[in-house]
Amino acid sequence: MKLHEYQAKEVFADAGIPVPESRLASSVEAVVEAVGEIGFPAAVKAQVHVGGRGKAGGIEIVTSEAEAREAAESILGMDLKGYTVERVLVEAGVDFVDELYVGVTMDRAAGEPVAMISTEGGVDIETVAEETPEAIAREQIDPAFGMHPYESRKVVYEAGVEQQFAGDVASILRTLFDLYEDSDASEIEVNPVMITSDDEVVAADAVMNIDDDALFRQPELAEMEEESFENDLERKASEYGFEGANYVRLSGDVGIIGNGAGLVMTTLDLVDYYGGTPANFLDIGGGAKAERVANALDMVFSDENVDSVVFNIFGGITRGDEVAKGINEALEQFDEIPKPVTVRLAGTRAEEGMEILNTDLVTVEKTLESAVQRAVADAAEVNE
Amino acid sequence: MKLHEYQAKEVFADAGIPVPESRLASSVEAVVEAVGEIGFPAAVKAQVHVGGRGKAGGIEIVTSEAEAREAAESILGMDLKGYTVERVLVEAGVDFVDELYVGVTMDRAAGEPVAMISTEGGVDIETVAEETPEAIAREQIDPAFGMHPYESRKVVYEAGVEQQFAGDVASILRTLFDLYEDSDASEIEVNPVMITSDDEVVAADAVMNIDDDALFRQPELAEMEEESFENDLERKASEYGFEGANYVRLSGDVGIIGNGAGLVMTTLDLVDYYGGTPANFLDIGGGAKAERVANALDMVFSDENVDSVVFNIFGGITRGDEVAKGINEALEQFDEIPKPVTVRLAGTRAEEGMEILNTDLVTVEKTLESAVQRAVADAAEVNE
Amino acid sequence: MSILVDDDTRVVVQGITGGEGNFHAEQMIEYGTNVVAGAVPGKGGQTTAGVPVYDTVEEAAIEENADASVIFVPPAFAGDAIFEALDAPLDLAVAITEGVPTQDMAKVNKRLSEVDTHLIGPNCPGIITPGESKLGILPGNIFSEGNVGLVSRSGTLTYQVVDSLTQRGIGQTTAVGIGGDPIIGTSFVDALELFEQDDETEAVVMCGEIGGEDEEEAAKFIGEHMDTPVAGFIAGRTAPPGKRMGHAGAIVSGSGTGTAESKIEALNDAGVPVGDTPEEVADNVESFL
Amino acid sequence: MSILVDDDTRVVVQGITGGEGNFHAEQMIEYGTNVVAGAVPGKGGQTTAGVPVYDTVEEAAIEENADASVIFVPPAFAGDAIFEALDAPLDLAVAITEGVPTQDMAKVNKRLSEVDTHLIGPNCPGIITPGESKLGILPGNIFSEGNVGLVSRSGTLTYQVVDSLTQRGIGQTTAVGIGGDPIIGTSFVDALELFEQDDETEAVVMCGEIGGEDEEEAAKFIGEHMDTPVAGFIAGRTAPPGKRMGHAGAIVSGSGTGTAESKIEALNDAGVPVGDTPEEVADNVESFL
Repeated sequence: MKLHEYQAKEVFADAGIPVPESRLASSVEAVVEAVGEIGFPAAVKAQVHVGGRGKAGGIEIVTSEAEAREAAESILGMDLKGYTVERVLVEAGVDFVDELYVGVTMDRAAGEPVAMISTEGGVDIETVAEETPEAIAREQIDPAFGMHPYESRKVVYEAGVEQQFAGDVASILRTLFDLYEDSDASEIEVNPVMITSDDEVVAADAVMNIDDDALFRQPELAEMEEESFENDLERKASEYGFEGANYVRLSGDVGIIGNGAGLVMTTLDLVDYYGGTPANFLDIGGGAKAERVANALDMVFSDENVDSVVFNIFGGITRGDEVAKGINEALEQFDEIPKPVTVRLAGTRAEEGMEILNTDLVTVEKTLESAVQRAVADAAEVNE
Repeated sequence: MKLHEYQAKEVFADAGIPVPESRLASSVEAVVEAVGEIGFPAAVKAQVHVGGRGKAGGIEIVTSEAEAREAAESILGMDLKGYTVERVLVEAGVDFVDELYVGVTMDRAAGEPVAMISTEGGVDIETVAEETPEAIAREQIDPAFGMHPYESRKVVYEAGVEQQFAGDVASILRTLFDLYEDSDASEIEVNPVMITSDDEVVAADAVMNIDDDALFRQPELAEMEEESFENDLERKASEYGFEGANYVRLSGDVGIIGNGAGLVMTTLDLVDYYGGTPANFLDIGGGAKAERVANALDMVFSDENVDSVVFNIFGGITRGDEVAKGINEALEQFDEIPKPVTVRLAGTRAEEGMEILNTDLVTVEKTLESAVQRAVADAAEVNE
Repeated sequence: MSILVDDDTRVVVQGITGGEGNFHAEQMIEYGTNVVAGAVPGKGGQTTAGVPVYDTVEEAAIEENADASVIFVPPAFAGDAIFEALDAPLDLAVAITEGVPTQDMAKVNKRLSEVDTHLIGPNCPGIITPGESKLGILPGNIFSEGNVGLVSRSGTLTYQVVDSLTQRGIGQTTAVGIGGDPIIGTSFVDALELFEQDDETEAVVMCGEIGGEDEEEAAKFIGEHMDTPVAGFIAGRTAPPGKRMGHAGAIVSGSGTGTAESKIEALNDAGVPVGDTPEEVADNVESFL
Repeated sequence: MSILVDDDTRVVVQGITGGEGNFHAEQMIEYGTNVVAGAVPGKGGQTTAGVPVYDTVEEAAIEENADASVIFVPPAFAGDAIFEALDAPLDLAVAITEGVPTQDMAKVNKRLSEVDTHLIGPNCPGIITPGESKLGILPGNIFSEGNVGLVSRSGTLTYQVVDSLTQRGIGQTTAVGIGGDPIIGTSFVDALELFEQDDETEAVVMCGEIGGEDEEEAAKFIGEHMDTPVAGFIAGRTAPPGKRMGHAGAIVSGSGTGTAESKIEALNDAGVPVGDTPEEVADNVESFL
């Protein structure tokens, strides 16, 4: 789960990390009111989960009420890489002399968190990581002990942070690391941490992603999830319990449903291999019952981009007859099937499932390859 | 630093451990009022740092107001193994069917905390430890990870706690362990944890000792220290900064001051070896200046049991001339020296120190052995 | 021969009194797995699926000589259950549970460096030595005895490939699902090393997916240390960066690490053919034998 | 010969810009110790006591080839300073600081099991190889070169004994104060083992005190593994149970473990004479030579 910048900054401020004064606004009038309270210069920043907001026109610096109104009108409601901007953060402008990158994430290969600081802040850190990896100081942290103070100092000095600010930056890093652990974050980064012209150290942006698998023990953060949904499909996926990225919307037109992440990914890859474009990833998981299968179909039908649907089930604990029942139930509600559905069942009770399936409503294929080919062809037909 | 039972129970209750209802009282009327609120039966428990309070008459169970008054009159002001009882805890009586011992302490040899449970609760656990060590289930806890839930269950089951109460007892143990870590305790024990007749699990007594060296980061517990002093000498030692057991009062008549714990202990041992009895242990530490030396003398003079004083200084960072100056300053305040003082200086600037010392006020000895013998003889003379 | 589990493996099922634990304990026993005990706090003394239940794993290990466990415990308690298995100590722990918080696994990972226990998973289907023993939720009927080892980050994808092999008459020595989480116990390299040492394993199938660098490390290991031929597959070629695909570990980072291209290239460089479809993988294995 | 430190030991002083750190850095240099750097966060680039100061111990280790540190850091930060020395990594860390919270030391103790660094202390006077190198606060002038090793939990008691030895013309190979805290790095056994291996050490003095079981373990080690004769001393014979005597570690528990009697008996059983007074200890050493 990704927190919005304004949510992450609330968390940071509560933990004692200095952040600029700010207001959340979802209307032009609210933006104007906010700059009235905060003063100028101020930044108007789109609150959507999109990287590179600035370059895409999602952030504007304003120095007057007229500019603020103009910026609000242009940003609120704009489409930013496919997401509609519904909220902006209005924030006091910071007069900075230097920018740092400070972050904590999980080093998968080591199985340990890693703390990072770079004096190349304010730019895309992934570009820095690729082009000048030596510009990022890294320190792996033993998860049993947590971050020792000396480790925070080590990474600060290794990054080459000026001595005058080393203590403040180390302190921010330690607080971020504690937040990382206490909030079950998968990633926290502040890019940039700004050194202001009056020698303050301020977190000017905030990224905080929470481990979906740990939300059960993070009730306060879980409450923020509702506000973090970007559209109705994401909200519906959560309601249906396809959370934890079991539903991922993509940009193609072949809807895909299967059981098991690897098999569903493989189905996506085969759609591509046979010339189609996947509209989504939807993993119904192991042992799904009829209702979950019906919900999955509703989920995919709700995506207006979808032109055909392929079901790919290899039953282990999932039973083919249950899946078939769910498909029938879901489709029998319609007077006319909204999009053509192809089904491939294998493994546990696949034979029984194929007998149950109403072949007036779906096409049954015996192999994975033929099922995908059929769904790709169906979608192509719609687009002709 | 030892917390009183009532202090420890406050801490336990705040952490969610069930304790009986109670009131602290320092007068007979307050005890009567307390039993009026709490009801009968109730326990009236002396709040002094003495083991085996019950056997010594420091705890009484009362079933009427008259008995409460009687108990209060007998316990308040009583002398319990050398300590005057100034406060009692009035506590709701618990109708129990079983008693357990639950504790956490540091296993020095392993350098790890150890959690312990025994179904032989309610009696002196050290007797159990000596006579039937197998009756205590022990589990060492890795201090980097803290206590895993399974570890609390393991020790509960190994101790043979009935399955019905295993969950509650394990939960108390985990809370105690977290308190142990969060409070920088050196020891926490509840003896007994009572299983009540209505199947509740209650902490009926509470021992909590805090690492003196960690009090600087335990401000709330440090505040409790004032109330934990048992007499004026302990209070004075704390004011003079002889904390951390650098001043320990004993029962003899030869006052002992030195630098370094091992050397002071050795001086005590030599007093004993030469037929005297040590009145105290007082370590002025390394590098003491004149004022600290003077304070140490005042400290020892304040003990009415002391009949003579021996100073034993082996200077490393401590300078003999500084010590001599402090001794002179302290003694020059008196018209008459209250108790005879013998001084032995060795090591750094010992020669200079011996020249500075006012031999009208003190006796100077060249060796440790002769100094101790002299002080023992001085004390013996007073007692003749 | 086989790796990690065989006829002699004595299994305790952690969480045996839960719905999933109970069901799969029975399935394992039916398959022939030597399930000797269950372990569930507070349920000691009961009998479930025909085996005695103990309050702690340690008791099960002592009383029933269990040397391996399969963990069916809800995510909130799974980390603790793994620690308990490591501490018992057992030789092998197989964590089926999906959704274990990553930071719990980071702590488990640290402890793994201090003990000798093999951990498989979490979020995995388990391990099976066909005809001998199955620890986990794999459908036993699709497997057959033979000479191909199989290691995979995915459950149903494994079934898909195994089904193809079995239908072609190609059996398996051992198949192990190592799990789809970012931090797991047994890695590809660990499993490949065991297969390389196993005399009966004549070829290995390795099914990777996007995310992390485990496949790249495996490729390096294969190139430098393996004589046994390996056929590869990588799922997630079409996944866009920054989107997690079901598995918590299946995500291409924004900086482009963990892509299917990188993994396929590394495997190809190590002489491993990577099939475009599961059928092609089976074709490649067939060509090795 | 000597143990742990000699002419070649390259020392970084952690906390060199503080009052104590600065004073003793100068004292050590005056004694001839090869002090090569200081380490104090935020003071990198300065020069103190004639040596360069670095912000981190790691930098001092890399830039000046330091392989040992002496830690003069206030108690609240001493645990962290020790971790920093272990992680640098150095071969030896000597923690002088008194009053380090015990639970900080429990964590340090865990880390010590994972690294190769020797830790001496905390709450100790340090270590000295007379005529070569001194790491800590011991008064160098009372020591002399010779063939007796000395290990002690107490500082000034060590001086008392050393002074007696030196006055009798008996010099020392190395003297090490292991510290008076409940949890310390180098134990009696560790130090005795090193002295046993040292060719020049012909006799060892061991000054123990009440509390813990380290002396009993040392007695066992001496009885089983040492040819070099050992003369013992135990302070705290008159300390009543339950009262801590200055040193955080010097306490006889209520159950009677850690008493002077138990320690003296164990040492006597191992053939170690235990003196009643420091002079008797010197007598015993003299009788060995």
